[in-house]
Amino acid sequence: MAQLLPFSPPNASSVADTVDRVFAIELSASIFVVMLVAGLIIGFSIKYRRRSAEDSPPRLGSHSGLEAGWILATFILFTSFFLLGAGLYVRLKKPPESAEKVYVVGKQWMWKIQHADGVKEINQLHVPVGRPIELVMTSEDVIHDFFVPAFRIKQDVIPGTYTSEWFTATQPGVYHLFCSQYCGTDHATMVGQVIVLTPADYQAWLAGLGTAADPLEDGRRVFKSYGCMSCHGQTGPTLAGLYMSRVKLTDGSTVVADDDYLRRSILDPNSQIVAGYRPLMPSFREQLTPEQLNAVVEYVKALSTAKTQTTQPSDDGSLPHVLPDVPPTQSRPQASPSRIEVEPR
Amino acid sequence: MDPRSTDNLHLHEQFETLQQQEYAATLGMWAFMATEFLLIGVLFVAYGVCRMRWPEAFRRGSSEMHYWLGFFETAIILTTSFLVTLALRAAKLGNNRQVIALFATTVMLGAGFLTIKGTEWYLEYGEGLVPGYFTTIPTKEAHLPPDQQHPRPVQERLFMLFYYLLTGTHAVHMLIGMGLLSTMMFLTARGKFSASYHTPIELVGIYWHFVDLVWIFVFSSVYLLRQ
Amino acid sequence: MTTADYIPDVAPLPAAIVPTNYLTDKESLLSWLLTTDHKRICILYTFSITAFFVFGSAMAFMVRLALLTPGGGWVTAETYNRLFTMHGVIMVWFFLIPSIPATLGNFLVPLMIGARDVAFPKLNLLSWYLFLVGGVMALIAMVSGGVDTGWTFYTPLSTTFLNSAVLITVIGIFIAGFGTILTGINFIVTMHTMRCPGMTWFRMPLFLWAIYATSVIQVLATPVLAMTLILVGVERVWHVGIFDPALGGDPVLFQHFFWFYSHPAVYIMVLPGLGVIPEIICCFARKRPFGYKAIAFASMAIAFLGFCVWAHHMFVAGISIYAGLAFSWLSMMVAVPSAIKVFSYTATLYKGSIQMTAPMLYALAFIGLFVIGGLTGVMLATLGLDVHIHDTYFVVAHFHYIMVGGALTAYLGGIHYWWPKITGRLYSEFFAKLSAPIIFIGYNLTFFPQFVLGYLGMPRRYHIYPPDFQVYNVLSSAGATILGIGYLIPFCYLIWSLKYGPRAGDNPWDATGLEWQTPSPPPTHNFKKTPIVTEEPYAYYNRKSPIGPA
Amino acid sequence: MEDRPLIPIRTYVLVYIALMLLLFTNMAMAYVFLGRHWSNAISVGIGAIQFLLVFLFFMHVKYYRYPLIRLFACAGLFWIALLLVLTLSDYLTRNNPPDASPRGEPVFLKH
Repeated sequence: MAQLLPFSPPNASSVADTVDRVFAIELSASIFVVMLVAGLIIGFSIKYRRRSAEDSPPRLGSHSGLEAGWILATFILFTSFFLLGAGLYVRLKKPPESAEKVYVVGKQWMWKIQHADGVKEINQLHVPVGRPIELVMTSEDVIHDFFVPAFRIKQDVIPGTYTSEWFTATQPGVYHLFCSQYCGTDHATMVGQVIVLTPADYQAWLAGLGTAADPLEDGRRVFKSYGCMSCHGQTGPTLAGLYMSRVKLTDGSTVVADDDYLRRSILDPNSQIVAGYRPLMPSFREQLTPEQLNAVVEYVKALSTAKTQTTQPSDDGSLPHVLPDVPPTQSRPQASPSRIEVEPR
Repeated sequence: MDPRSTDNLHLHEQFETLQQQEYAATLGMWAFMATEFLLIGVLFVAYGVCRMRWPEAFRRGSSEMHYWLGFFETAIILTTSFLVTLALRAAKLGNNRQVIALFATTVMLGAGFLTIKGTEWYLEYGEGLVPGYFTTIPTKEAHLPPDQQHPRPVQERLFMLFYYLLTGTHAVHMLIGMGLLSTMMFLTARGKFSASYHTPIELVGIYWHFVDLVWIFVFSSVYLLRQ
Repeated sequence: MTTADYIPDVAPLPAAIVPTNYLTDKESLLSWLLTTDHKRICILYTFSITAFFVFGSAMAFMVRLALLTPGGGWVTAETYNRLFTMHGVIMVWFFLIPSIPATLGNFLVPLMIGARDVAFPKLNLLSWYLFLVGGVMALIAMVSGGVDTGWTFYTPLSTTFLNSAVLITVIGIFIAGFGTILTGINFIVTMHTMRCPGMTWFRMPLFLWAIYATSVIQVLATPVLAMTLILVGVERVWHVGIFDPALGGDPVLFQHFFWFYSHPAVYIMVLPGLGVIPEIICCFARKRPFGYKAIAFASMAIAFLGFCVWAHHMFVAGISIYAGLAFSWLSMMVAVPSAIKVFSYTATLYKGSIQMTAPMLYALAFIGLFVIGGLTGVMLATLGLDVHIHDTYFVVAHFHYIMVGGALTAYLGGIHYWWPKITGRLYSEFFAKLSAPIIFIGYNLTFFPQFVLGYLGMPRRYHIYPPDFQVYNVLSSAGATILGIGYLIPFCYLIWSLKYGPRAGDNPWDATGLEWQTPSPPPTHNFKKTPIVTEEPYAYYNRKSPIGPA
Repeated sequence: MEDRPLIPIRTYVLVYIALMLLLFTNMAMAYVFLGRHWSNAISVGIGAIQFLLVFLFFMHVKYYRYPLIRLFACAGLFWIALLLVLTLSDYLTRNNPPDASPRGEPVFLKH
């Protein structure tokens, strides 16, 4: 029977059971209340049906004890529902530190997915079982919504800003991926699959992708075509060891050079100028598409974690092709040691 | 004695006494004012949120305003508000000639306000500040070759959009206010109002003060946030 | 069920000397189109919203037909999107919002407080014309290419990525919005200034409390929608960017402003329904309402709290965690007054003398369906759950339980209950009792499977869907056909009763309330002499319980 | 016309002078550099004081005999405040990564 008429999607993520438990608690409380009210109505209607024209019902008005009782009861019931949901929501919104980043770009009626190690997919997402995955998502046109019922996760994908959601797949299988925010004519065709594989299958799938494309190939091409090294090689702030270091800005504040800092300096450099440099860098907002931006950010991160003794960047502005020590599936470069002396607090 | 027969012809048939009708009219006007406050209030909330998101770009936008012209406009509109209040007091005392005179000066000052506003908009059009279709290249760079021109960033155009929305809505409401004042002048001249019945004048006074209130916030939050 | 033929208290007068009433006073077309009589404006509104209801339900039926098959071959994607958008726009702004306030409210507010007419009769007529102009513009938009943005007009889709007739619809809703504002202002001022001697606030019927709360929401929420839609119009015409991220704006800001109006708007739709139900239950249970003050203050609490909860529509739209927590708790709090109302209505039945007439059937069905709608709303307000079931068919089922199960059922109950007073005729009880269960069964068969669909994860606004959802969709479409037939039956016997229904006396249900103390249909000036109120409302204890048209 | 009494001209003139003085100070503030947040607060504050003066005295909200009219007058303002506060409760506490297009100063609750 369950197969013929399923009542809930498969439980395939770490939070799915908690969501189902919260739903079961609220559903049972609701069924109880509905039965109570319906029973009372039907019971009273039968017991107190009008028997003769002489019925004269008593002058009952109100009973403040009963009223206060059910006001308090509903207040407590609903506040406990709130507490049930709140913990789960905060857990859903805070990705674990060790989550592996996957860049998702929603475009009118398709999903473009790019793994941290450069693997690109359209409308499909291959993930290994048991490893937390954080989806960093943006949209190129309208608001979409990355919804995987089996993982019980959903997050709007808003153009112009990055939203993120995370999951840990627990059950290998193929699950639906929907766009659940109306996005135009073919909103219904913007569906896909999330394929959860055991680690062995995942490696086989990765290997089976043909030559493991150099993950930084896109980033290097964009980096070279815009001649970033012409400044960052000599006069501009150096990129070596930049990622996750503390950078002192002209207005005296110090920020950690994380992904957001890199993205913001590429798109609006004047908003955060490194101390001691003039605001020369043009904004690349109109030139870069979100994928190119992600690729460049990955390349700059790879640049800054390359061994310090790399040779001087060749004159054509790109690092030598040899970057052996960046294995494709390295999940997240370790924070390089802080580059500048710690400020007196 | 049925109270209706003794009251003068101004009492509408669904009310019992003139006092009840006047109280209902004032309540109705203030309820309508609540909707007007909310209508313009949404623009101010949107402006505030966008200013909080782009403080730097909006500061640059504000600093390009002609705030001296704004100063004259505010002075004019505060004066008109004062004159209308005096006119309401005159109406309560029943000397209609004073009401007509004060309303006439108010309408003229209002016209003055709109001419200054027109010159402001024209100057801004010249400086290439109008967002949307018109050029967003500052005039001093208009003659440069395209690659040396750098058009105003998107956020400043957003500021100018809010500037035009706020001042445009205010100008429309001012025109409506001036229309209402003129009709009231016309009706007072026809002797329709007296010391005991002048509710429409009260309501028009409330509307004009609302137009004044909107401008006070437009001036102090759009023109003067220059640092 | 033996239907004792009804013996009216007073023998029907021969047609010749029937006193003139508001229907027969002046019969020229112009007298109807330029009327300032609140009763005639109610009739005008009833005809226009019934027309829009027919339009809206036709579209709903086409949507259900399209969803019979996963492939959705019956209509193309463009047509499907236009169908559900116009279904939403017409049903929300041109049927549900004016349904009870503008029809029953217009007719009953002056009658129930013993006044001759509303405070501003000319504005009342203007509000109908604004409503009509707005409605015609929506129809023009539908004819000239239709709108496919969804009734929520989310940006940047509605501003930059669609070239359908959004601008005309937006201006139409803007104009119709002012019609709602005028109705709201009218009722608030009428209830404050024109109550007859003795009619204190706590002697007013609970229907008036609900209409007052609805009017407060209408007056304070609609302007925000008006300006937001104007901003969408400005963005479409001049390509400037308050809500367009490419031009520096924030699409989530639009959602904040839109839902600041739209959540109170759903209370505009259901609160009048919550006001009709105590009238019907107290009349047919011959008892005073349980906790009159609790119900009255619950209406006001819903009106105020309704303004603080809007972001539960945006939990997954990228708002901050803290805002999510705050709005989730506030949404729980707005459910408490609704629960108070439901329990008070159920407790009113205790020790009453209940007579199962058609309005009573609708009222009791309302309570049951409103409880289901309310509790599923609480599930949606629970943060953890909303992440999974937001924007799925669970939401569609929830708000249809509140709007069709709640507002529409109460509207039908109210129409049946006050039909003798409005038209002076009695509808046929047999057909009424026949159609109520059909509507109830068809309704539940349509929308209950959608809850399961929602939890399974079928998103809203999909014209094609994976095959494993088909079973529930077919069930829902089957229910829709039964519901469609169910709604046709009252349409027929009510029209039929206009000509052939037995004449109703002044008070066929022997109910309390000033509206039953005038002849039905009432004369143009409602009361020959302004009534004086001495007893408390719903004083059924000193009245007999007539058999009436059981 | 009993819903509000007649007010002497003296009050109106005093309020008018106060309004003009506030206008001059507001303009003067434009030339005094106090740092962005202070100068913004002052100029909007002066605007608010002018708003209250006109609202309470010129519109006679202070003098109406019926409290209901005062309630209606303040309802609109209260509702704007409700919209502003609850919308800002979202914007001020948002700490998801700044969007792809720059967001200017970081939001004050930076984790």
